[in-house]
Amino acid sequence: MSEIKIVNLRKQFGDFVAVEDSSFTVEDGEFLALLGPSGCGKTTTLRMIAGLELPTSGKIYLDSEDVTFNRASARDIAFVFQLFALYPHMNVRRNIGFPLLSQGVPKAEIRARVEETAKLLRIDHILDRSVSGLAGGDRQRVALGRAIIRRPKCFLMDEPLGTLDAEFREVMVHELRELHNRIDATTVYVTHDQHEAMAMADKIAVMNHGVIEQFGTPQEIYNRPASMYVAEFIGSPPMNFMRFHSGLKRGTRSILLDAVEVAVPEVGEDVAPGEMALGVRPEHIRFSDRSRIRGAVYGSEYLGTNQIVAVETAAGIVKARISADRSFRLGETVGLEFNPAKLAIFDCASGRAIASSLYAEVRHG
Amino acid sequence: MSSVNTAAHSVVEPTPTAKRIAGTIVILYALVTMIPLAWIFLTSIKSPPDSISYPPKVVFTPTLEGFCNLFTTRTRQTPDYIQALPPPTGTCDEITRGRNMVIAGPSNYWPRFGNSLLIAFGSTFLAVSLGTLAAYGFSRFRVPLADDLLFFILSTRMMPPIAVAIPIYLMYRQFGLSDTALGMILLYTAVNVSLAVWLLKGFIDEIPREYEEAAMIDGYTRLQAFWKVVLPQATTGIAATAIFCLIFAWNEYAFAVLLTSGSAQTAPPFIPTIIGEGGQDWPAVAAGTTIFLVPILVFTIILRKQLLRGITFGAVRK
Amino acid sequence: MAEVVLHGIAKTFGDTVAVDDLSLTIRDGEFVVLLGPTGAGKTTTLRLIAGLERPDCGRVTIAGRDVGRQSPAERDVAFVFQQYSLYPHLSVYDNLAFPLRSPARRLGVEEIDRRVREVARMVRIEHKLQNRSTRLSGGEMQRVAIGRALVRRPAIYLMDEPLSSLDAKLRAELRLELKRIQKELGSTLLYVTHDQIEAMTMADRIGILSEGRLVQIGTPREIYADPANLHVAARLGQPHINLLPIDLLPGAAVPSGALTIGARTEHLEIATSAQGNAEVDWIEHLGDQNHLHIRVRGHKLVTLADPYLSIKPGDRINLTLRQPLYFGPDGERLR
Amino acid sequence: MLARATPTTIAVRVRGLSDRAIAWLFITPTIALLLAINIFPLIWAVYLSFTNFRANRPNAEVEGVGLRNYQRVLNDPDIWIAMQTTAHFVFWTILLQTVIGFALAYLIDRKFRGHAFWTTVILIPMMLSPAVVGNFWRFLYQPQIGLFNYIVSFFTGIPPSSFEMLGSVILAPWAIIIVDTWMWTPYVMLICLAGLRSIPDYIYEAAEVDRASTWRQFWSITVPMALPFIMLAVLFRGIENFKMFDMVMLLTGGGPGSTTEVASITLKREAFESWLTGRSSAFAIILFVAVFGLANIYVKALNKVKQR
Repeated sequence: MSEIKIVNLRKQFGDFVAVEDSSFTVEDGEFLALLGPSGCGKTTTLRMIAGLELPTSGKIYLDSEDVTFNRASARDIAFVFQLFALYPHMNVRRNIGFPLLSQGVPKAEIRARVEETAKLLRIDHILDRSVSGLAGGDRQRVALGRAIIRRPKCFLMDEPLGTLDAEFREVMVHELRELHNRIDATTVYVTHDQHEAMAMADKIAVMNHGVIEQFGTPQEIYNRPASMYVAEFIGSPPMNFMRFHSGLKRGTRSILLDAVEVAVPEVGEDVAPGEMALGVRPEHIRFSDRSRIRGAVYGSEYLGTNQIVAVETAAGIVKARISADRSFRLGETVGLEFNPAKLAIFDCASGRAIASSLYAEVRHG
Repeated sequence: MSSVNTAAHSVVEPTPTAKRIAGTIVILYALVTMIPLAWIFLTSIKSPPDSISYPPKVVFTPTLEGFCNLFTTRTRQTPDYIQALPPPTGTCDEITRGRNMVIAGPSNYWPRFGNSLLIAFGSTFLAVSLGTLAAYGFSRFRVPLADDLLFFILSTRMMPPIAVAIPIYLMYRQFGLSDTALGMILLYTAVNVSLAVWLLKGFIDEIPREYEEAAMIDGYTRLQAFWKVVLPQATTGIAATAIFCLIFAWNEYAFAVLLTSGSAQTAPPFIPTIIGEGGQDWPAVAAGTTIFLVPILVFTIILRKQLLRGITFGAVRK
Repeated sequence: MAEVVLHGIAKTFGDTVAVDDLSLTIRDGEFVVLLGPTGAGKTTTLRLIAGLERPDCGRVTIAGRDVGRQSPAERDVAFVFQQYSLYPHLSVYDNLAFPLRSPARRLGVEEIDRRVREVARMVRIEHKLQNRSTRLSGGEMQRVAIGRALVRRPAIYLMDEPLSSLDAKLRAELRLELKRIQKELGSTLLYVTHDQIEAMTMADRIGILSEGRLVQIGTPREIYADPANLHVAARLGQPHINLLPIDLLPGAAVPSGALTIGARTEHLEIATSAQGNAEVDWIEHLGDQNHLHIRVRGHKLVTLADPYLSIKPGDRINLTLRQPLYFGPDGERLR
Repeated sequence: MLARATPTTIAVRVRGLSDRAIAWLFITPTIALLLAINIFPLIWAVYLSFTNFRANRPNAEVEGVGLRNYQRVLNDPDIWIAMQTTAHFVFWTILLQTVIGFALAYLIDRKFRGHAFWTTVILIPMMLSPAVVGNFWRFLYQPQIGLFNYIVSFFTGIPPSSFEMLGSVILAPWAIIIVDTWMWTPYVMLICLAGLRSIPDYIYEAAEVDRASTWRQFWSITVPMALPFIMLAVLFRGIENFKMFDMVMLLTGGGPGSTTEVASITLKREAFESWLTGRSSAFAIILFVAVFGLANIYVKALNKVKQR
């Protein structure tokens, strides 16, 4: 097992810059999720780590060895493809055994290791079936089996759950994480689904237009988003932005939102006057009749355990996650109260988060 | 997704050296296979002596003699007689007189060529029209024994044409269809329609039923839905099928040689019968061949996408 | 708009029963969602109402008319398909105008134009009217598909998982919009889906389908809080309901004959206690919600973690039931 | 707001034809044509094969002869020789076309610059009329004046007039095989190309990650995955060449002697020169059953390969 380190990695296709000067390190045994919308460069980054794509510039180190221009076959990595990429003309056994066959491992050993791997993934009963008849989940497991049988230095996965249906995806998320806990392999996992990333990863790199916007643990990214883009990409419903126009002084502990004073974490820098946004997570909002931030109920989405209530305020529509016991009439006026310790402030022009006590120990990507 | 966009740049992409070597071999092969065709064209603008000289001539004075001989019938005359004629009226006249001959009248080439056009386009139109309707029927409705029927229809193409030709020859003689354009059109339509139904059924199967269902819910009848929704989406399939039918009908020889002899004869059986004095008149044959091949060449180049789709699609389905 | 009534309809394809003795009334102006897994008979039900399939038995009435013998065109319904909803050979405008140009309607050019533009505005696609329909993004395509249904005012809108091919963000956005448009127009709408969130958030009433049968119908709150059986209880709720043997946890008032206890987050009370009956396995930080994975004597439970409760993996806690759901051996709910 | 449509008036206007009526309307013309021009003659041919009918004597009395035509055909050594000639022809053409066709397809799939253009150029021979082209190849094969002999002599030094492609018992079959290969290799190439293109890039990427060498990738992935397509191409060429007529007719007419007389030419001689209509019908039926049977066995094997 090993460490992956990429330094100033860049990839250009013609005029299009797919990945721009990215650097990060995945420590030994760590599970990193590359998260972003389609076209953000996450798959290209992964393919460069795999050696399926060669970078325009930058360096890739696998266990301190420079592998930047090695072909995939010379890197000792395993890759799980979005469409599984099973060999359709081979049965399950031959699919899983193929990486060993390529390396000239003796037949008897291949057989033993295939069976061992299949047992681990609980697919030993379908070893002699054709892969074309398998259900999505089993195909997924075969692809995983083919990846882990060789005990490679690291696993790279490109949206491996993208084609499964929602219900099954849930099951596979847990299975994948459990597998990771068991074999402890360094893993880079590409996905556009924030839920998958949050549920599985030790670290998340949020990408946008070829740039890594933020790199950190799921909690860091969720609680202290480095930019409006990250704040909006993570969470469902995403973070609410309440716009206001103001400048900020270092040490300020409150802002004026539509003439109402709102307590915020202590601001850590001076900001020239401009368009700003107060970022509030839906679960950090409580309804309180005393509050002077008021709005009309615009709609509610009942979710059983809790509900999402959309409230139209002077600063825009705000969604709050509250317990399901209370019901609302449309148009009913309510007061909103925020948890002051959890609020973030963004500069609308750059999208950047303003330094504050909330961000005291955050690394920016 | 993004992996699809970037796959073209993948390391599994052949290296520039591999591409160069592959390109060189393929281009060499292509050039070699073009030699016979180039030779046909060159021969068509040679004089008869040039065409049979040894070693074969690549450099020569081009002449239209082959084309003249193709389009005309000529008679040999004494030089005195030719001297006495009024001045020649055209290039062909002049060339012919140079060989001590005079033009006696037009040859049968253009009528035969016209037959080919009429029969090929007529049968293609019919086969594609009937085929589209039947393919839709087979694709969308439960027709009893549909699979067996389709398979049987297609398997008749395994018969050698000569075997089918015997009873058709007798039948046509009975109904007065021998050596008529109508007879040939019907025959080629019947041969092509089986392939047309087969191909088009595949194309129409690919058009989801939801489109028609949506139209029917929106207030259209099934016929209107077929016309407004299915046909526009099937156009590439129909075009691909039409090219196939056309090529078959245009090139067909066996039925044509057995069932036509005069007024309805097409070009393929006619061209080999072009005879000059003392053996085959190769420039004339080459000229006739060139003119006959040109439409198909143009077709191939213009419609290569549909053609490729049709061939591979037909192959993969069967 | 109209009331649609299904009375005892059934449909079999060969050996498989797709819909089995289904009766359902969709009231005028109501948004009903049929929720069920693949193969539960949801799509078949829609197709039976649209007239794309004929029922083996039973009656369908739309606005009081028995439509049993009518063709799809005669029934005055609109259908939004899961896929293939737009004609690839037509522009967005022509796609929207297609239902209005049908020979059944014969509207004037201006009238068509007026309605197309009105609907385009409603589904926010007016800037792409001249585009080829194949040049749209997934979300835009589905908007146009919905627009094509809205462009006429049928007795009922039938929608077959129209949002399932979209990504999560778009789905959430269109969910709200669809609900808003439906309320604005006061339309009758029957929507089928396998996504519980869609059902819970949009429906006036949810019908739970299982193997062709309507298991329960009611408002989202009724279905969630008061499920008729195990199947219904398991279909709703995030995280999934925990199914436990009756003697696992204290706090139950078990009715006789009960075999299984169904415990959702709100049925579980957690107290930190070193001598507690349960152990925290791990905490799944999903940001907005944190899933608490708990182990009790070999049984695994998942519940939502209270963000203010300070516990970490390995801690012992005391778990008590609070008015959970009880189910008998046949899966029926016992009260 | 939107106007409300009036359902009751719609009902009358949109009834139209029933599905059943449309099914009949659409399918019947095709079936009728096929019955008249494909099926009916076939049945007639079966009937004729049991008679002594001769088409050049339509007024002579027709007598049933039972299975005698079939016996005669199967006992006729000439016909067996024709079958053997056909088999040789089919075997060698398919072998050459498959090897060259697959190699070309593999090279074209390297996607060098201009590959689409050169693919189209290579395809041209298969679009042309076999009869017209065959006729012209006769010119190329002329021993004294033909281009073929000249080129052979240019590269080998063998005197051009010392061999006759069409006139020699040994060379004539090869003359035909060369022309057929020239014409139909593109077809095999095209289907192989479809096969190669059906293998997605990510399969090769997976093999690359699985550390398979290029050589192993070729034999473990490229060949097996393209095999169903190769087999299809072989099937089609097999059927077509089994019934080959036009090109052979115009190149050699079956000669010299009967060295290139394939089954179709024998059939034509029996039916339209000797006018033994009954007997040639029997021969035709035997040919058909043979092709049909062989093709069916082959398709079974093909399906097995596909399902692997």
